[in-house]
Amino acid sequence: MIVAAALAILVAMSMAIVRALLGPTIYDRILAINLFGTKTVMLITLIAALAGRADYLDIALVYAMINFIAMIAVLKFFEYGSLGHAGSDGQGE
Amino acid sequence: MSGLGIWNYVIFIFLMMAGLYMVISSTNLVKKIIGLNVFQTSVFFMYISFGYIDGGAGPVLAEGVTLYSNPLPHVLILTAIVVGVATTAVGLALTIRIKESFGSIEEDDLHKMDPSI
Amino acid sequence: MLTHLPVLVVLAPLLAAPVAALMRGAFAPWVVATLVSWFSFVCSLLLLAQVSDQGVIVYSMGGWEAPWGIEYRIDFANALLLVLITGLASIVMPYARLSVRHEIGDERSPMFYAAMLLLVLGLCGMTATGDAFNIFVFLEISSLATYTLLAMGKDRRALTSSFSYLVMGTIGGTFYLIGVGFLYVMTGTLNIADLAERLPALSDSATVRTGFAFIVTGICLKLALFPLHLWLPNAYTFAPSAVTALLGATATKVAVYILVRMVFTVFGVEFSFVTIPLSDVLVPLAIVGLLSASSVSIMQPNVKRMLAYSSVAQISYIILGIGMGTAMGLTAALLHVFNHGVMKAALFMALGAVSYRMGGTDLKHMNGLARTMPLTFWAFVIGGLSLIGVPLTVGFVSKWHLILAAMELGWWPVVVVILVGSILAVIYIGRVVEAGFFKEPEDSTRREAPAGLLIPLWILVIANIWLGIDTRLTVDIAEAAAAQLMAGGVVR
Amino acid sequence: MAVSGMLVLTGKGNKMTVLDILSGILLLAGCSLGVIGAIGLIRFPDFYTRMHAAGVTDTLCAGLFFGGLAIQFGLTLASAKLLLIFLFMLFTCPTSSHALAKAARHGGLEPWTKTGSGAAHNMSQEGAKS
Amino acid sequence: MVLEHLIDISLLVFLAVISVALLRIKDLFAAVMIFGIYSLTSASLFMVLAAADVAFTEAAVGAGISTILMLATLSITGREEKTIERKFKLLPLLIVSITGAVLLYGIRDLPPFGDAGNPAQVHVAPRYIEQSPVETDVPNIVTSVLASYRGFDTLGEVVVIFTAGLGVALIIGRRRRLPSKKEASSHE
Amino acid sequence: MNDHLILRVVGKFLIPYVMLFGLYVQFHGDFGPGGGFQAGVIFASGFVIYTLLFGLRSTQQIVSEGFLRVISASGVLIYAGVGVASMLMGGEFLNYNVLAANPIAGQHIGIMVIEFGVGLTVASTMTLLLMMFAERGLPS
Repeated sequence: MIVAAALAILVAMSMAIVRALLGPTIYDRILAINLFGTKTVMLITLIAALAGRADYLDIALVYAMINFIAMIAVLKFFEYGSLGHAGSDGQGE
Repeated sequence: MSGLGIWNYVIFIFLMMAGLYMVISSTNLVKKIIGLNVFQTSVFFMYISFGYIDGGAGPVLAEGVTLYSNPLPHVLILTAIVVGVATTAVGLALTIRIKESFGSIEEDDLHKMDPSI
Repeated sequence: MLTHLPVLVVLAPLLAAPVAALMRGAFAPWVVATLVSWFSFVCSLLLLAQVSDQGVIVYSMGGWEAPWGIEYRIDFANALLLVLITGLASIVMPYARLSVRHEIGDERSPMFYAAMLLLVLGLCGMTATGDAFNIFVFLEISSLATYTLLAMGKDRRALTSSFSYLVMGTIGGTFYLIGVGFLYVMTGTLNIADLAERLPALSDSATVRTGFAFIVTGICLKLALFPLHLWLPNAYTFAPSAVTALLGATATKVAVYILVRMVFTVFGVEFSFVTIPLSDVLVPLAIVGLLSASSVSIMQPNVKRMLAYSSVAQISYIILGIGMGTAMGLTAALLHVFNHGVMKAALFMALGAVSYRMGGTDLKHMNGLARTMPLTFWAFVIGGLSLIGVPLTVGFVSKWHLILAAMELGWWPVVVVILVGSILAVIYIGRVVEAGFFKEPEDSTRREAPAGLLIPLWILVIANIWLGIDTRLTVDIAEAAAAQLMAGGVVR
Repeated sequence: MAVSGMLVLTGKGNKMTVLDILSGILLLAGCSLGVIGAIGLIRFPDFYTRMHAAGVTDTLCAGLFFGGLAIQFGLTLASAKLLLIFLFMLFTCPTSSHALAKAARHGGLEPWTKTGSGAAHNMSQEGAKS
Repeated sequence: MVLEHLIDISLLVFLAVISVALLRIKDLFAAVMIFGIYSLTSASLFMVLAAADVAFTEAAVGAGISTILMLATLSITGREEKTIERKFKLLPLLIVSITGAVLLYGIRDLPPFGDAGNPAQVHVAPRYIEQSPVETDVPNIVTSVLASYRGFDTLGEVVVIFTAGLGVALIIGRRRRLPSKKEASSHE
Repeated sequence: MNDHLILRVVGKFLIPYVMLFGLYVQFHGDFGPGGGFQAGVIFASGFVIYTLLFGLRSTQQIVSEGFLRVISASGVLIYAGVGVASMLMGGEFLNYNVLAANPIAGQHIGIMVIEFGVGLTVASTMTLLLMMFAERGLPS
């Protein structure tokens, strides 16, 4: 059962990589990376369960967090061309 | 098992060489820095593999576990990761300044502007 | 307090750097930097005295004994290097004040001095430590500080030179890391003395040999051995004068020291020169490097660049001494490490003074310097004579020992090469001297460099002559260091 | 990796309880959702349809999966942490999917239609950059 | 144990594929994102190799901070790598092949992967594992080695970070932009 | 990111928890994976999210660069200060055993304080790095 779960996650990860490499638009890549991130979180929890260590779940949480931040950063970069920009309201500029 | 171990190391070397090739052959400065990161990360893998013990738990003491993997490489690599990100930050800062003062981050263009670079 | 001397050398700049970075204006951080480098210098001198009294000093960080914790292990070789680094730092820091104000500006001065202190800290830490991985950490501290300082040059090419040094330096550091990893996996230890004990039994292992190859290559990237020197000329040329003086005199020397430590102490003479024919690699590279770099430096229109190429040549002399693999050769190499540091710092400082007044260091700026800036120019001339190896200067002492070492081995062609190198040095220094004495300056009013630059400069010039006449101090220490290193350096 | 891993998970347990079966079902359901989403990511014709496949399955897949694991861990700190991770993903995954879709729409990426499929394929990186 | 090897090998293959893709890709923005995937995958690999702390750091630093800094850089320098005619570069390939060959020679005599009897596992490390609870009373051995046994390395690490901050502040810190810079950047 | 209202709301909601998690990692580093370095990075990512969502200027109103520089330097000084303190109390540099009457207690104090120093430096430097990079990217 656990083997099947691990296999499924790995297959999903490899498909996400294929999509990230193929593109064609940049949004596809971002989407693939997002999916890859969530699958990584699942893989880490799986490893934690295999090792029987609750500590490792902290790491999964970090992954989820980093995934979210990277996502925002990519979007921000993509829409505004700079990371420090406040947005269209021009607040604080 | 040993065959699998060698397979591990062979891939690490492949990654290392891919990173090194990226550093040496790319003309784009950002790409060079990505290459450096790939190169360094593969060295980190190598270190961690040196400390890996089959069936050994992560080096956090727990009830009923007797076999732990070697904590020393982990400590070294923690330091090395920090060094890596520090180098990356300085390299990227330099890249920004190069773009601002030369208008390009392609080594070919820079070389054309000034053959001594 | 005296038992803490090894760590105090490193600790003083470590505590001072953050403090200096937070200060305002240019004066306060300068005072801090100067005082701290003087303090470190005093500590290193005391340390040298202690080493000659008591032999090897071992200091365990955190109280954890050697293979488990990190230890500082001071013998003659690193004590000598520490004196060189901190001594030059304590001369360059006072000198830096005017040139930094001129080239960097007050606004960025605090951080600039902090970076200088971090550079000194990294170099001292690398030198003093007895742990192979700790070397890597401090190597990276000094490298990061160097990248920053190099980028501070006014010319925009300073940025690209800094970037290419960053790439090369990181590759070098990572190579070193790979090598240390291979040693670690074979021995299970990172401590240099412990490694030295355990490695001889493993000399057949392909992994240890590969580790050796990677460590040597990585360090050679850092010390700019001939085919790997491409980062150096630009880096030195475009950096601010104070930085060039400190870097040119110390950074590559520390890399040489690490090479010596690895080759002689960790791997041992037996492994490095018999099992692995290190001489067959180093000596030809050194000879080619010496001749080519000297020839290239003759053609340089910029004097700073000329001296940078000459640095590559001088490093080749040092590598030549190491490549001989004998006690005499090693003595000569260590002597030249020290002496070249002293003379190159003087030369770069003189150039800094020229650039301060004339606005550049091209050959045309040197025209008529004997009349317009006589004190600076004479300092340059004496430094140049030292570089050539004229008797009564430090340069002569080390070259003489190098020639003696070559003759001991019966390597007559090498003696000829050394002499040819000196003749080439006569030519490139001669161009500058000719310009200074015989060319007409554009404006022949006398405008000597300010005392703030001249006094440190002349202190170094006098050291050049004094150490050239009274050779007991340096030669004795270098011989003792070489003897320790040849014996494997493991003195428990 | 620790040898003291969870016996049931590795299939070495001697008895299967109801909870084990339940957790197995949850795990398998979660994983099959994940694979379905990934297949959709590969096979669907354009960005929006792929996003439909991936974004919709993602959270539920993670939820089921974590639920399965949490049953294995029992009522411990680990299950609480799993719940936290799940909550975090429950908030972030749909948010980022939404933001991404919105960004794509603003970026001028046209949805694929059966007739105008060419438009989606012309949507190369240069076009998306604007 | 088979499962771990399966995960291990799959992650390694992912890494190899990603590194090749990184070499070939021209769009720097995509390259940075794929580098993010690379970091995440490598962090998972660290997890499989039982190095939780390293995985933690690699995820936070490699995938988080590095990626964001690279994106910030790209927002200034532009995201397209110039498409130059692909010259066949002999020298880099030669250097890389030689280095790789030396490394392949070097791994011949490596002690067996994952064996508890390796020199690295029997010499210094056992003291940390056995004595750390007695000497420092910290359950996480990595922390006790990091902070106490090799605390000096960690001090160096903190100084490295400080140096990086200082360096970046010196290089791109806030100050008045000189007009000459703009002139220089305008002639292209 | 004004037009991404949902992102803003969710992000703002998450920031305190991210920082709380950073603190957890900081003080839980003795018992599980984590420690000053990781905690610093996570704590800094709180500021990263804020900067990304609300712009650099808003972040600068919360923490100024000068303040971050002070924190960054003080982290190094705290770490080195522990070493100096142990030297003054008769041990070697960074020998925590002498910091308290009992070596174990000394080790606890030492590790706690230096991890705190690491956390301070890393969190402030990472935030500072992002702010400096973002500053350059803003149209001047």
